[in-house]
Amino acid sequence: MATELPGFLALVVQGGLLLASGVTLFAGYRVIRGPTTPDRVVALDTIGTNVVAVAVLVAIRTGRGFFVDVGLVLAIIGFVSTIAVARYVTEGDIIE
Amino acid sequence: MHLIRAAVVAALVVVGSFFLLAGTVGLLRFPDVYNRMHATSKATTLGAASMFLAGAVYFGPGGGGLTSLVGIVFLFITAPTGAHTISQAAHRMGVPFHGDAAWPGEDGENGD
Amino acid sequence: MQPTPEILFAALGLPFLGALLVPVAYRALGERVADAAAALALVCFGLLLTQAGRTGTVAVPWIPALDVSFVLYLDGLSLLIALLATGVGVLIFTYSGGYMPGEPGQARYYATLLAFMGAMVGIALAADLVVLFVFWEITSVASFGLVGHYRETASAQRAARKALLVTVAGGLFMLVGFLLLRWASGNVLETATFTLVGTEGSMIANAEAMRAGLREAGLFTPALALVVVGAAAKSAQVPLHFWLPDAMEAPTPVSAFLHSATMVKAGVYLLGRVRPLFLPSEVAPLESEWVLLVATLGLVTMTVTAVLAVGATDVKQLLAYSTASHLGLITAGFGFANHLGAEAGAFHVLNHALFKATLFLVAGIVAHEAGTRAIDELGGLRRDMPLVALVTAIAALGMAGVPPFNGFYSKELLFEAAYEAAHEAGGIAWLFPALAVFGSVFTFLYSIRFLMLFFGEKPELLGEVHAPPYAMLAPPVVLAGLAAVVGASPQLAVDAIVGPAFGSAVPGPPEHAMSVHLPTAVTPPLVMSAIAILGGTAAYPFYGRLHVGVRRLAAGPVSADRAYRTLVGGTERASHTLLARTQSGQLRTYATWVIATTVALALAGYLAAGVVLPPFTGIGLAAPTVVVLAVAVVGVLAVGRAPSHVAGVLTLSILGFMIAVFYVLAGAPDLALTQLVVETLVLVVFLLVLDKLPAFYGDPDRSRALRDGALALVVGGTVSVTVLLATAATPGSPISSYFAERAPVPGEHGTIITDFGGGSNIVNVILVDFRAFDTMGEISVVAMAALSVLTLLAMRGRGEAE
Amino acid sequence: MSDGESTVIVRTVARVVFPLVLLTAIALLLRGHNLPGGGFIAGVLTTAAFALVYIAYGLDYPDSGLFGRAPDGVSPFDSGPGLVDGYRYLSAVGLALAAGSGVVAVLLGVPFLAQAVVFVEHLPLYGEIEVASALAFDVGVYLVVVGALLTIVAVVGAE
Repeated sequence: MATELPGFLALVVQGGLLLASGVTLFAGYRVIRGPTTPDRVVALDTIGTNVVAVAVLVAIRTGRGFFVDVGLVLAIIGFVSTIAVARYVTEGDIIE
Repeated sequence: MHLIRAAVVAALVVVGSFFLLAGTVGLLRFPDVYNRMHATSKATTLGAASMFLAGAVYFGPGGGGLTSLVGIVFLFITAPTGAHTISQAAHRMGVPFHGDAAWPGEDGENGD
Repeated sequence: MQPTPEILFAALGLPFLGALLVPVAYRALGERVADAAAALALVCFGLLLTQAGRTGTVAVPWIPALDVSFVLYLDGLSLLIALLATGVGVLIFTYSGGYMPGEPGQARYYATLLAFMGAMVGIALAADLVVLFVFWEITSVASFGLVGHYRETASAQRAARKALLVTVAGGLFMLVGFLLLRWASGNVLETATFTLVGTEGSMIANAEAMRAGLREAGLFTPALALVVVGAAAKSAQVPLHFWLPDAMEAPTPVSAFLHSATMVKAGVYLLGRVRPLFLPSEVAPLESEWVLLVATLGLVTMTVTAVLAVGATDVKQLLAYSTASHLGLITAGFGFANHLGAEAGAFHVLNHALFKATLFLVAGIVAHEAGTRAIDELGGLRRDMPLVALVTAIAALGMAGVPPFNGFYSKELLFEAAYEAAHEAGGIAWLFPALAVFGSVFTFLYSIRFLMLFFGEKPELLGEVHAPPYAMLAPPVVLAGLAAVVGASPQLAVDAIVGPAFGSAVPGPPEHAMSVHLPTAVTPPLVMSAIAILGGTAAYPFYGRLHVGVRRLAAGPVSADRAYRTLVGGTERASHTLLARTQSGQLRTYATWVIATTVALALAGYLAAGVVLPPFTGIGLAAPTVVVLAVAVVGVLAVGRAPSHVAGVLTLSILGFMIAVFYVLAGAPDLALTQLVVETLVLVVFLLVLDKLPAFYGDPDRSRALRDGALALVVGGTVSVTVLLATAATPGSPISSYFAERAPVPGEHGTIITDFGGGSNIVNVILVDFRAFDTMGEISVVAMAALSVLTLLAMRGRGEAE
Repeated sequence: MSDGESTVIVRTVARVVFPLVLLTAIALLLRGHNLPGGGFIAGVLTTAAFALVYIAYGLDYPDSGLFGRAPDGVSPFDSGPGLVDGYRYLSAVGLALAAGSGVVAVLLGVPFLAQAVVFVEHLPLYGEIEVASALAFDVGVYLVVVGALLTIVAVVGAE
């Protein structure tokens, strides 16, 4: 699979990578500023989404399928932390 | 690599990037958490899913492509649930709504 | 003839095996486990007996990387000690069967005693200094457990700590001495060695060269002194004698076994063993450091502790001081350069074990049957226990050095050795025989005092005294019988066992065979013995006054025990002060000290090594990576300003995500996966514990914040420097290429490939094959961490509930 | 919905996601020797799946909901319901398995923990598969990680 990408695709992928990592900066701003905890969680979820995108884009760029796994695992795992924080802010205790 | 396939991949990547960008703009610009959530869940489901789809097209039916499709399924199950849970939590901890929106079943009164 | 390896290893291993099995055996046999242990000791004794007369080494490699091999060496001296350990062991286990019923912790008692016996055999047979040291410390630990056997008694616990501190601290001095010896052996021998004796490349086989090498480096006296300190601590030599009387808190069989017959003999055994190393065959007495140090130490101990024994009020205390005194005698014997000294030392090892173990067992019987150990409250026991009185008479007269009992012969040899040394050197050396005679007067005094427990009037207060059970009676009878045989026919014992033992303590081949018999002519040593006995007899009517005087003297300011208490008390106070500052119960204090210490050590290491930071060559990173790292830095800075715990934890997650992205961009999917799953789990665990933390830590104190900030900066700087240095040190052929070449499956698939990893994920192959042992250790740590959490949290209330 | 309970949506999704996560974890474990994955990652992922169930349903659920038995905390060593209490044995089993795989190597006369690969050829449908002895070791790692982390999560969660 590790064939040379066509020029325009390589450009698009590189642009996507830059964008995905760049917008984390702004999502990071929301995590830091809040103002409420749900805001931070939502922003963190967005960062997670960006990481998924980065993983898939790197997989395309390198032609190595296993980078997609990183995105897959993150898609599952991000959900767990969201639910945990949600429970924490309402119950103060995540496992009863 | 076939040119059409590459073009499809590129298009999907562009679409995904657009949604990521839009979601982040919404995250920054919208007035309260419920609105922001509305924007970011689009970024998650549509943006990341486009990326996965791009991966699926790029890698074909086996290996990374299959994983990408599974990833889409996961995203579509978990992202809305996460949004649902966090909005419920926000509501129950009393985060106020912007404007005169109200929780379904409650008449414009904030919190419960 | 060479010893049989299997038999030696069996004799060494069986006691340890037995110790492991005791808890099981105790469930099945109950108190009969004493008989089983005695049988096991008897088997070991028998095994060793088959090896009598053989000399040589057997070896298996142990830590080949350090050139430490498990070498056993058998000769006369080691056979004597090993036979004593197992032989007396048989009797002690039998005796325990009568003494211990009704006592707490019997399984623990027998297991420890068996392990001790094995360790003692190990000390005797070890030819390698490291092996010797390990067994040496095992006996110290066993002694600690046995002295502190009565866990409820505070004094027993104190005594156990004291015994452990003194003997182990002495052992550490000895270890340094051993290291000096190894260092010297590296200079003068072909290869550096820990082997003390038995092989061609051993230290004793090259004693002359070793001495020269040590002297050249100026280390002869330090090495000698260090080894002697270890031996002195173990053998209760002045001024390290004070732990022994306290150790009498142990059950009496233990006192008889460890603190008179065997463990305390380890020190004098070591002196006898290294004697040929430090002592040339021809030397003037006052010119040898060995004589000056060891003989003086022995004679001073012999005299001081004999005097102290007169001041004892408790039967076992008297015997303890007397033990130290007789160990002094043995030390002094080995200390004299002439062959008579070695004869005295080797012979007295046997004699002392015979009579002192007997007396301890008698003391146990007396305490058990009469209900008291106070000397003043006892007397006239002869009527109730005639057989015990006879046994005591044989042993006590032997201890007093009265002919024709066993102790007389070895003491004669010592007098003769001291006299010869004084005669040869003249002048101040005459203090040697004078001191020996002076000490012997007191030896005679307390021996007779002990014997008088059985004679005279029976005090009114002393109730009915029962005859002891046979299990307790038989061992002292056997021992006293042996003592009587030695007394009646010393040459028999010498030919059988003492002669070869004496040979091991003499440099080079012995000049003549040892011969001992009753004196037939008036010789200087005979006169010295007569002075001691007559002087003692003359002084005995004044025993009461002497007793009071000694007690007053011992209570004075000059006391080793007092020095020990000051030292330990001071250390305790110092550590209390230090603890209050470093371990205040607040996590931040612990963290501060731990981190600061680590950083200080690391930085000091870099300074000492004089490292140079690699030059800065610019950032060679792609644009996305730079963005990611920048976001990470922003996230980290924001953590410190987070308004709540949850906000802080969530902000920290930015860093986690960014590191994961960095791994992806750098082409390390394994690491990214790990980072992500760990990140999530850490978040969950954080959320689990967050509500246990106080919401705020109060208003931040400016000075403390500054201090913490400075510390954080230093820590960050140290870590950066470490990373820079670690990544800059690129070896010529990096190990990664080694792994990369060998990890994957070779092109042509065989049926089974065992050469190397055989997987295409090199990270995983490294984890499970190349460095699988590390992974083993890591998962053990993970399991231990879980157990710690379980113990700390789930069982938190148990200590309070009980 | 009452306080302290998750919504039906969360519970339902947890039910659906849990087996999928386990499947992913096992896939990562099995292919770890040749592709990204391995015992540690799979172990942590499995723990995360269990954490999801605990968050959605509570600590007692695996016992009461699945096996239909009442949780009992009689032994002082109990850290929680029966299943939770058993996690720490999982670590022991894992350690034993990992060490055991090393001992087998010694018995075969190669160094402790050396691994081997066997190729099973001519399988119907699949062709050739590679069986690595490292898998046994990796499963040991997996069990240790799962046991230890679940013990920690359960014990801390039960507080």
